[in-house]
Amino acid sequence: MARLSFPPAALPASTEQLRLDVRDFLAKEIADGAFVPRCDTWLSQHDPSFSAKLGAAGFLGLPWSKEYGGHGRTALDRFVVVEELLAHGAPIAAHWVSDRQSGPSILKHGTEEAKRELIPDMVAGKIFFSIGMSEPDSGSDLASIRSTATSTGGGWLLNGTKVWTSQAHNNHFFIVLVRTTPVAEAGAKHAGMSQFVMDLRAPGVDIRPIRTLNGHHDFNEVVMTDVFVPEHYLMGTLGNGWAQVIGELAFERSGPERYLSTFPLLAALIDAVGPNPSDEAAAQIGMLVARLSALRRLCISVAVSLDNGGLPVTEAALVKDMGTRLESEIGEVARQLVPPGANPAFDQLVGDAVLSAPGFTLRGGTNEILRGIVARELGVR
Amino acid sequence: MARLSFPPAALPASTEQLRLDVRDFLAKEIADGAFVPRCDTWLSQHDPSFSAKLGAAGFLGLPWSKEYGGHGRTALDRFVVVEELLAHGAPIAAHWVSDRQSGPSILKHGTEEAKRELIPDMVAGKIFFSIGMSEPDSGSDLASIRSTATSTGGGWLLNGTKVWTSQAHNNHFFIVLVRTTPVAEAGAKHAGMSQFVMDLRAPGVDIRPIRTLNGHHDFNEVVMTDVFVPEHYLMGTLGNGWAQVIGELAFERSGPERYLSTFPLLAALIDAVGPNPSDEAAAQIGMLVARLSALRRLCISVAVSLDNGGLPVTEAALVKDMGTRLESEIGEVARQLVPPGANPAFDQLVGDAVLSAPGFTLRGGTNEILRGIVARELGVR
Amino acid sequence: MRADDLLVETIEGLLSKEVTPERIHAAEGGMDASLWTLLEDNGLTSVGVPESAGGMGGTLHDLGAIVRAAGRHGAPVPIGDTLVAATFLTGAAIPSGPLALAVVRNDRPVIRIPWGGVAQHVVAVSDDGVALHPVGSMPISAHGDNYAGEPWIEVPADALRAGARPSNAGPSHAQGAGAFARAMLMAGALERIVDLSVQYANEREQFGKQIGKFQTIQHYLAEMAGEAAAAGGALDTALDVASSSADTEQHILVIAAAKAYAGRAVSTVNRLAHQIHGAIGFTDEHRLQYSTRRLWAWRDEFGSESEWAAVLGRAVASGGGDALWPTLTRWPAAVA
Amino acid sequence: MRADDLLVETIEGLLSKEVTPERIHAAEGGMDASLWTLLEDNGLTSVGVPESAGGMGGTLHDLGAIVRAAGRHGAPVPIGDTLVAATFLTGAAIPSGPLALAVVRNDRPVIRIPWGGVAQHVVAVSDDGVALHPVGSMPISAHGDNYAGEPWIEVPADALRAGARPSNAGPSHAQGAGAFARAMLMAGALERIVDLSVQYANEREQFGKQIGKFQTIQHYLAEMAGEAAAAGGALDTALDVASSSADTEQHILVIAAAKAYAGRAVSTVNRLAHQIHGAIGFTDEHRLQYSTRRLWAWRDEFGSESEWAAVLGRAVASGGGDALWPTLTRWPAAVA
Repeated sequence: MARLSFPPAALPASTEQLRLDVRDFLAKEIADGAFVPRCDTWLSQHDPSFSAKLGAAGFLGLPWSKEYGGHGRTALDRFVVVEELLAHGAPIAAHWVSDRQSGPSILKHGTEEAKRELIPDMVAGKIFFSIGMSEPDSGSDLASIRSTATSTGGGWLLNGTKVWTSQAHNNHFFIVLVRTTPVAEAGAKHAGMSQFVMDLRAPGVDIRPIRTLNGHHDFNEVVMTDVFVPEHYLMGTLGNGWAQVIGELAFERSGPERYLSTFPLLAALIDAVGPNPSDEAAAQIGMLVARLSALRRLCISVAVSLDNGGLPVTEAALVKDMGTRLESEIGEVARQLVPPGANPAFDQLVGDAVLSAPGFTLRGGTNEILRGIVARELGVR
Repeated sequence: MARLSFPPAALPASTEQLRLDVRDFLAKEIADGAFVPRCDTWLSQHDPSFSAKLGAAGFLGLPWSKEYGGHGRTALDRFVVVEELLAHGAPIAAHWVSDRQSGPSILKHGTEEAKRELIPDMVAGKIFFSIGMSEPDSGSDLASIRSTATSTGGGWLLNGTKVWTSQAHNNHFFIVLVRTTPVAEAGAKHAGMSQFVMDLRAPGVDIRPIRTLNGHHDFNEVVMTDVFVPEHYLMGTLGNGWAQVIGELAFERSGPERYLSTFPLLAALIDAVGPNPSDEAAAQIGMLVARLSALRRLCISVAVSLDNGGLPVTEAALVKDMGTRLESEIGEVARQLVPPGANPAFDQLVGDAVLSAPGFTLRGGTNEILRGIVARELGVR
Repeated sequence: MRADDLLVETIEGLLSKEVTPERIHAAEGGMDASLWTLLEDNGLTSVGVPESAGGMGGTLHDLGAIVRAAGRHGAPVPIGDTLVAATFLTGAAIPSGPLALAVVRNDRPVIRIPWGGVAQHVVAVSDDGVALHPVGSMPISAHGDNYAGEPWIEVPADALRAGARPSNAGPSHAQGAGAFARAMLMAGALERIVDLSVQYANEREQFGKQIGKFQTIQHYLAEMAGEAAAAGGALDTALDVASSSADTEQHILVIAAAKAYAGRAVSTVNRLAHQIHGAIGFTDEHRLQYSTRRLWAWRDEFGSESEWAAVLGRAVASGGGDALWPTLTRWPAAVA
Repeated sequence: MRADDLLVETIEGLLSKEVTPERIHAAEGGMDASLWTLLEDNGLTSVGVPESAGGMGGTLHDLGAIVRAAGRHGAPVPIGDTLVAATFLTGAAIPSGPLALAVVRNDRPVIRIPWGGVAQHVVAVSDDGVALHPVGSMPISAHGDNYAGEPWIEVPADALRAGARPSNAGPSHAQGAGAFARAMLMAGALERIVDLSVQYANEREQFGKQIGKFQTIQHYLAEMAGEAAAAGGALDTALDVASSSADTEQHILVIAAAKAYAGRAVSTVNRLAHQIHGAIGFTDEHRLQYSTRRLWAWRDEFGSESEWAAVLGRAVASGGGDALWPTLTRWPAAVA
């Protein structure tokens, strides 16, 4: 019987000091009024100056090679830093995609020139990236994209439309997945796609806001009309884009941002109910904590497995499904234990959680897609 | 857009006195020690003497024609009586099937001879019926049955195996669905089936217990080997069995037994938590009560619609899906608000509810089947 | 009992025509004044107010049908609050224009008043009785919008208490009336979301087929339809009992059950509707979110589902287990 | 940290061979004495007891692996209770034969002792300390079986307190130890139910195809696998913290989290497993119910999920919101 594997795993002791350093840094920032803890900050709270401070403090690009300006530490060191930033509700949307996936992608697939040009400023928290994946009507069926790149003198011309590119209006680049060979010629739906780094300020780029029901402008539609991309911005092997993207999914799906988005609300809830809750209120809070702790354990197991060269795609899908549901339910429990109207700061966190919740279980693969992945791994099909 | 229809409906005022009469009757029986309230009594608590008392008191066969010994009242009168019996946890398994569906079936489809022979004793609570529907491996796919009846001198010879016939070991008859024309000849999977009344004590009938995980012997396997059934026990039209059975489903699925099976536990829970619960405990109990009240409303709407000649199959499916989940959740809430070990009578009711719960959402059409029926009616397919 | 058929047709026809997504969007942070005027001109803003008091007359079921329709369409006007607030003005002339309802609790120095941002008058119900204040005369200490862009204000409790006429009604009655209006609105919005979701499931294709063909989507829709139907049933029971039962203590319990159920239904229905609609339903341009945001807002106003469930739970706990069934069978009242 | 691989292989191999449905069935109301003897002969009933005290030695993780395996197979012997009860007998000789653990709470005149019906000795932990009683010497006031046919006894608290040797351990520690054993058993049983359900979904056909091809069944299985994995993770964290952290106050919290999570998982996993298995899984002849009945019994013993969640919730509430994250990041302990 196939069974999901979450080998017992723990973060190395070497991460402990780093954790305390980040915590000290954040305590000072909060005390200085640099930010007020919010929910879902990795998507919504874009603060270039805060990201630059993190860069200056050495908290970005941690696992990246020193050769290109990184800190040469481990993915688990980054994991600890990210946990602290999320748990404290710090404004980290500016560098989020850059630090999580664009940097590693460029280091893995990018040209030498691209690495030298981009990575140092990403480590410094000065160049920010978005994601260019989804297209209108592609929905959960990512392979159905229609944007194209055609070869031209010294580079490529990109055309098409990407949607749900978070913070494209505030960021500098995105890594975009496009067709470089038509489906008919490529022979298979997943073949003939390639990845490029694209400058979001280049001529021919039109960025239009997609406003969401929580009142945010986090997302954009990015329309590309003959956008020129230089040759050295091709990522990896021409035509191999799909495999490159899929290889990143476990990284994208397994992070602590999949269960910590509403942690600041949980902490606030504990203060709001006070030190002497009823048995039943205590049980509701305690169960949220038990769930958080259990998912954190699984998430660490996935992170360690990734760090050891494993590719726990299914396990990551499972953690994301469960974690995002927990994120939503924290909002539901909080608003019922503490009625609104008494504490505006608390109400703000509840509002963040409630109105952003639909996104938690849709972004990065809907929970229905994720459960299908898990079921297949379990051996039904 | 198709939408489910639950027109506002209420029980007629004429049922009020009947309700009070049943309530008085039950209060006296409880005071006399005739029974201790239990959960799920309509399946599990088989007490012929109690059923006979109900018959003598005039509470059985209420809507049946006076011509055959019935009381000539309405289906809504029966509804009220059944509500009271269930809510008080009375032992009603003996006459349950007889009163709910076998009597009405015989009155609708049975021969004159069968009506004269059987109905009076059913009204008296002295002849009890079981259901002969499911077969080994038929599962949710009821049309796949393989039992047969073949014509013989003056009657039929029945062969095959029925499973999940509740109380067959204690009851007198069942109404059995069998093939009278092979599928190949009948032309369609649902054609060529017929219904018969069969004496469970006839030669060739072998009744074997199916014990369930709650420790009960409620169900049986009934093996029929050349069982003779007289001609006048044929129900309705030869070959029309499937349509007859389907026509009964709304009646079978919409009754108060689909949300009241664990009501005695809810009443006991209220006493167990006492008059001053915490806000959160009160909220949990209050929400169960709100759900019960809402489902009762919908159930009454279905009952009134049926009484008016409607066939609210989908609405009945919806009420059953929601009601059976509520029955199960009452057990889950109860055991968490009142830890076991303090009150054996309460623990008994919790045990009834917890161990019988898997049956609630399987019997009479699984909840997955029911949700499919509802979705189709909503207009997706 | 049911609402007048002609009235239901009128309000449905009117709102179907008027309440477009564009107009809902434009009204956020305020209200749709021309819709209000149209409703007023049709006499729909004083249904439930006796003709002797200058109203349109009509039953509680008529009132309920209007507010439920407003909820179904997401009508950006304070019709529900106006109609229930007017019921506290017994013997007084009912002013024209939208009313808001202030529940002047004793444990809060400042009272948040839903829809106060666009109402002409506030009906303030305190332990001192009922006061009618022009909003323009109130000291407003804060203002903002609920999740749906319906503007509230906050006013010091003392200012709201001032000038109260003695009344049998107290803050708990006003809380109940506000919750009743929310339960009506919510029953309508829940139905609408089921309709939108069925429609979307039949239109949207993924992986080469309509998503309504996926079993999981079908089961989601069935679950949503069940919750919406049950919330509607709970409301119907509350309308029946509140209009027929002489036992006024039961009124607050059936309202509690209706508001609690509606709130519970929101969790399931909103969650599954957005899951079905995917990313597009999360954008502020899609029709869905006009309904889901309203439900998120309304479930919190005039008491959340847990607060109302606790009201009901405390009542049945104090009555004891044997009293539960007789209580339940008094609702809905048996009628001829 | 993890258990010794050889030990895990040994217990798995042994239980796979011995624990058949027939033997589980036959043992109901008692235990499987020959299985017990086999485990004893293999030294598995004293793992975690130091060799100096006549035990087999081994770590807490070893103990956890044995009990989890027992839970996975539904082994009808009190191996979990015996192993954790022995940890209270510090400095005393450990008697042979099964042990039961009595949590002598001050608020109950009579104490229910799981597995007391087949144990040779009871380890009774009260505020007076720890007492070791031969079961034959106890005044038994009641007896019965839990949902899984594991026999309990009830004994007056005073009789259990008698003869106690002073100890640092009190009833709350014993409650924690019993809950820990249950969390281990439950983690194993949850895994087993996922396996049985996947297997059944691939075998059973309905409407002309394997039921595992239905999307709803697939999603049920994914949800079950998630709950089982998380319960296992919560247990692993408890094992790590309890064996490595010097801060003993944390021990009870991670055990609380593990037992709470396991109990929560039961609701989902048992419900969906039975829904997948249909009628056949509800019969007492099917393998499934040996696991589901155990889980229903175990989730209630030594504190339900709501009781343990409340322990955890009260602890974090008293610490305040800012302390929650530092607490969570202390479990699992960072190790080299």
